[in-house]
Amino acid sequence: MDGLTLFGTWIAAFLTLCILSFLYKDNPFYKFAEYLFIGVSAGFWIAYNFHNLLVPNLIDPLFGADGAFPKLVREGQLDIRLLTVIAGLLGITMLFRFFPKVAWVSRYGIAFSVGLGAGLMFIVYLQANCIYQIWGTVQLSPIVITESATGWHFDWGASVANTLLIIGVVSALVYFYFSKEHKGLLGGTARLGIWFLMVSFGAAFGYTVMARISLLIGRMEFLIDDWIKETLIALGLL
Amino acid sequence: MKSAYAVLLLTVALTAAAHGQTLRTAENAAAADKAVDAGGSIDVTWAPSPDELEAEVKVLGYEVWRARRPAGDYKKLADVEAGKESYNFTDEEAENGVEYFYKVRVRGEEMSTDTAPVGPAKATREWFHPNRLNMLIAAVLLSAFILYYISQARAGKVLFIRRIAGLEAVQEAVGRATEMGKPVLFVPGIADIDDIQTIAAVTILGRVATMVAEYDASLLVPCSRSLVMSTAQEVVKEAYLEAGRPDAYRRENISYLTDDQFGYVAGVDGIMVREKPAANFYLGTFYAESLILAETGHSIGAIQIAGTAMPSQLPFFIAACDYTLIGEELFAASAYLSREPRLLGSLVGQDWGKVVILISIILGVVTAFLAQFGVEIFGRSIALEQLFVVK
Amino acid sequence: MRREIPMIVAFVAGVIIILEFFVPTLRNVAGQLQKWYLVVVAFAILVGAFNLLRMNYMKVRGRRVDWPYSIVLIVGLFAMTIVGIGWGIGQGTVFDWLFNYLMFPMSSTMFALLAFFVASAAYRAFRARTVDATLLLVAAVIVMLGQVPIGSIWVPSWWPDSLVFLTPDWLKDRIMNIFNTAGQRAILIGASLGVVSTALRILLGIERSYLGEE
Amino acid sequence: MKFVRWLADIDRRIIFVVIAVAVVVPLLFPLGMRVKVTPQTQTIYDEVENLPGGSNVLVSFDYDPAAAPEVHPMALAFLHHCFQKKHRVIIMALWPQGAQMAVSAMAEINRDFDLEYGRDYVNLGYKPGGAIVIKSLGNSFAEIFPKDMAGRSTATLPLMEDVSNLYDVDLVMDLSAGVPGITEWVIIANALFQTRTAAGCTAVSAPQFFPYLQTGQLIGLLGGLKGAAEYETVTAYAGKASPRMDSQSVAHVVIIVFILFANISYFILRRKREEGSGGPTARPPTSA
Repeated sequence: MDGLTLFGTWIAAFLTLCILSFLYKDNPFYKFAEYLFIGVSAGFWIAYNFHNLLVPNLIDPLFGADGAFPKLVREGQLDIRLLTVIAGLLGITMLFRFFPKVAWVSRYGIAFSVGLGAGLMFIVYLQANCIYQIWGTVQLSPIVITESATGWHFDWGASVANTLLIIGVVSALVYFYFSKEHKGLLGGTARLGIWFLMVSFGAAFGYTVMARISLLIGRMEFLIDDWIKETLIALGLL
Repeated sequence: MKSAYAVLLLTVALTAAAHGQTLRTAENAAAADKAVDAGGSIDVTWAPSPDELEAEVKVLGYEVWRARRPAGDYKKLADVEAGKESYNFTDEEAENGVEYFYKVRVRGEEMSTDTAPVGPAKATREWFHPNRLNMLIAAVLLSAFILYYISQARAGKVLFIRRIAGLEAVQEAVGRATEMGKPVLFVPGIADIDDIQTIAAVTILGRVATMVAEYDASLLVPCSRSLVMSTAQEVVKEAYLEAGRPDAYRRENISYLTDDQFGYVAGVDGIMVREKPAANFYLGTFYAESLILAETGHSIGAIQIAGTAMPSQLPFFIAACDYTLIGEELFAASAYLSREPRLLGSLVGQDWGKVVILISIILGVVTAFLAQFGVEIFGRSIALEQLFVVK
Repeated sequence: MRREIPMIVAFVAGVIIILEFFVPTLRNVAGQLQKWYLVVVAFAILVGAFNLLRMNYMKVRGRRVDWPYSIVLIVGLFAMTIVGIGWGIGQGTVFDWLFNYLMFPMSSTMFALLAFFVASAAYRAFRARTVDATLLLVAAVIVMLGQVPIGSIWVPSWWPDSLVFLTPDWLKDRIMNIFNTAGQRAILIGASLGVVSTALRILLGIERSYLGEE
Repeated sequence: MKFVRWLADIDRRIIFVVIAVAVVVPLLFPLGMRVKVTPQTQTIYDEVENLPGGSNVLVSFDYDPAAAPEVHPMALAFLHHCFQKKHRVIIMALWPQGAQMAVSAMAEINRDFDLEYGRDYVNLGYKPGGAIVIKSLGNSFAEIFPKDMAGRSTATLPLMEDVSNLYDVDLVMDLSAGVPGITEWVIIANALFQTRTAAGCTAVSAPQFFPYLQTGQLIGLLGGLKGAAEYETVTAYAGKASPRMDSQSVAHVVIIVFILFANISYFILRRKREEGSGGPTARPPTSA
């Protein structure tokens, strides 16, 4: 490990410990790391957005070497990319928020973003989450019978699995029914639906524990191997 | 130009002859308009040269050439790496309505061989995606339900909506914060405003802000996206105005922290332990940060109300919060809290969507059962697939 | 006018995106709109950054609680922005170094706090108070046991195959494949109805609170 | 009773400390818990074990640092096993950062063995092209890799004198985090050149390769950290996967024990309350 890397590792280890100290309680070390983290990460995303959003989507198409404006000046040719100016204008409406009196101008940028998002989600959810999930369910038969050389067989493992899955989807969907009081048959089915949801939440919780512990293992190995061991090696103690 | 092509062929033939071996051409080459697009594209497809699979003669790669006439002046469009079971190249520089011919060249170490010209192929633009009729039906049907009930509500029909426990608690939570003289914290998720869960969260923020203004409590809204902050400022300002308390609106309480997921969480955790809000709302799109927020919030003793449609994060909110809005309940919340008839009408429309879905599931399952015995209702498999598979 | 025209903007943008799904010809138009959105985001972040800067500057100027930390924040913000825009963000840049040794360790440690919080949340919430809580608890414990080798170690080697359904491994797979799938599926279907309805209300201007006052 | 009340409401910081100890201690002092070795791991072990000494084993490093926590321990345990059996190892990479992962793996392995570069193992480095590279190896190593990673001519390496193409390789081990990876090795090396092929990959991608196991196109498959720990167990190699798996197991058990404490104390306190001693009411049940 070279000097600069070791120096960086010490900083990283210090900040790691600062954040971990929050588990005990709020303290100056955590506060320091928190403010630093917010500042550095906000700056990170500004620079990242500049290079990855603004340059390829606004600056290059308009002002790049082969951009629309140079082309207009050089060849007098109108390029479709000149429309990108509208994007720039929509973006600039956001800057009106600096001045409370005219802040309402930013509604153009906001409305455009909200409308775009609403349109996109309308399609995405309907396709991937609604229709596709229904398709996954209607292919299941609650009673699975297979045919083989020796005749018909009742596959009761698959039958139970399919039946439970279908009942689960239907009852949990009934739970989301809003326009009737959950009483009687509807109430009973909705109750069953909640039970299915609860089992699924418990399972998902339990399933995620392993990944979360892995994260901590990763940080601990960093402290033990990269920081303590490497420092001892650098000092000639190991 | 014809002569150039002839020379080319000759060279190929000569090199092949000189080595006493040949390189067989790519197989099944074809060119056709790229299906369902805005035009301007032609798909060229082919199968590997048999030599590529047999490893005796080395195939380095393929080239795609294009011309306007079968024996015309071919121009190279692209190199394609070898090593696949089938190949597909999309010529994206075709003019709509113009006929093109293509050739695929197998490139070996010392020689190369062309396929016969394939074509003509014409790029066209399409006005309707034929495989998406099912989506159109679903979208129109669902929209019709929703709009019908909105108009019913508008006409004055009284609509019943069941109790949603998490939303009943909103008032209680804001009231408690007021009594304790502590702020209300509202976290609108970490997605940007183009995410509909964020939009739903911001509209709920409007209702919560009205209550906060009426009770004269204070409201903190740290945001992880600038657009969300800007929108939230507009919404809250409007809410205070509506409550007749425009003077109590504090723009600086709706702030931006950072776009970074964990940087944002670090900041919100800091706000929680220092400002000690009495009521925490987590509504919108959440990822791994859900539990970090909810556990820290619990440690300061706040009443916590969460809501998201992210199935992966719901378990953590359920475990650590007092009330959790699950999936669809998040989207129902703004209508429910506003009690505005038009918004409530849309909830009834959604319920009719659910009825249709339940019926189709039951019908589908019955046909799946019958299909095992060879009983095919309306050619079941094909019909169902057309209904539900969106390409 | 301050609300009507933005509402029309929202409607047009949303409808083009929806139509594009059915009308291939619109594909390029919709693609263009999505790029425009990215430009709006890039401009908007300046508004956020300015807000962050102003809040912290006021804190320092007014010598309010914790003001020295605000200096740290401002320095970090400027350092990262200037280094990133001025000298690039590729591998081997100063920006990259700052990311690796400042941002990454803090980010991954924040993430790792979850290992502790899953434990405290499980301890608190998984108590058999009600039927709901009991189901939550039992499913979580079975899946947790099925996840690690220790769960299968407790099953002795003479365990009969006919009783395999009592082992955590077997139960975990069934719970994940049946119950978890069913629950998640219902949530997804329900949520999609809510999304469609919310999107409609927004595009048609029935839900317009996001636009602020008249 | 006091103890039961304490159990019912343990300070979360105590839980935090216990979790931290549960994770750190097994990392520092591995418990050597035995992982149950699955058949798909055993078959890889048997294959390496049964090859005659001096066989040529090709290890392809097709992963990057992001997948290293899961896949790197497999590399170490597998290489260790190969050198123990005196096999010769040819290292290559289809991922740019794979070659570097191989260098760091060999640095670790060299601490345990007295290996001679060029005779016992070679590192040919990274070559872009995925499937094409594998296809070309069916013809010749020298053509695709004229030089090794350090820039030495492969013709001068004694090991490569005996290995002219994939037909001379007795076993391929692909350590993969995605594409190019297992699929390419199976459909080209195994299908076209009948090379015996085994693989290791991240836990999330493992299920998609099970069909290859059934057809025998893959001899065996190490899936994720658990697969790595299994290989360490079966070869008795003291690697990192086992302690990580130990940490996982202990942490899981600790959490379950806390849940047990919570429930035991809850039931004892509830019974007390039913007998009329009052006591604090439980928080309202979590709303669905």
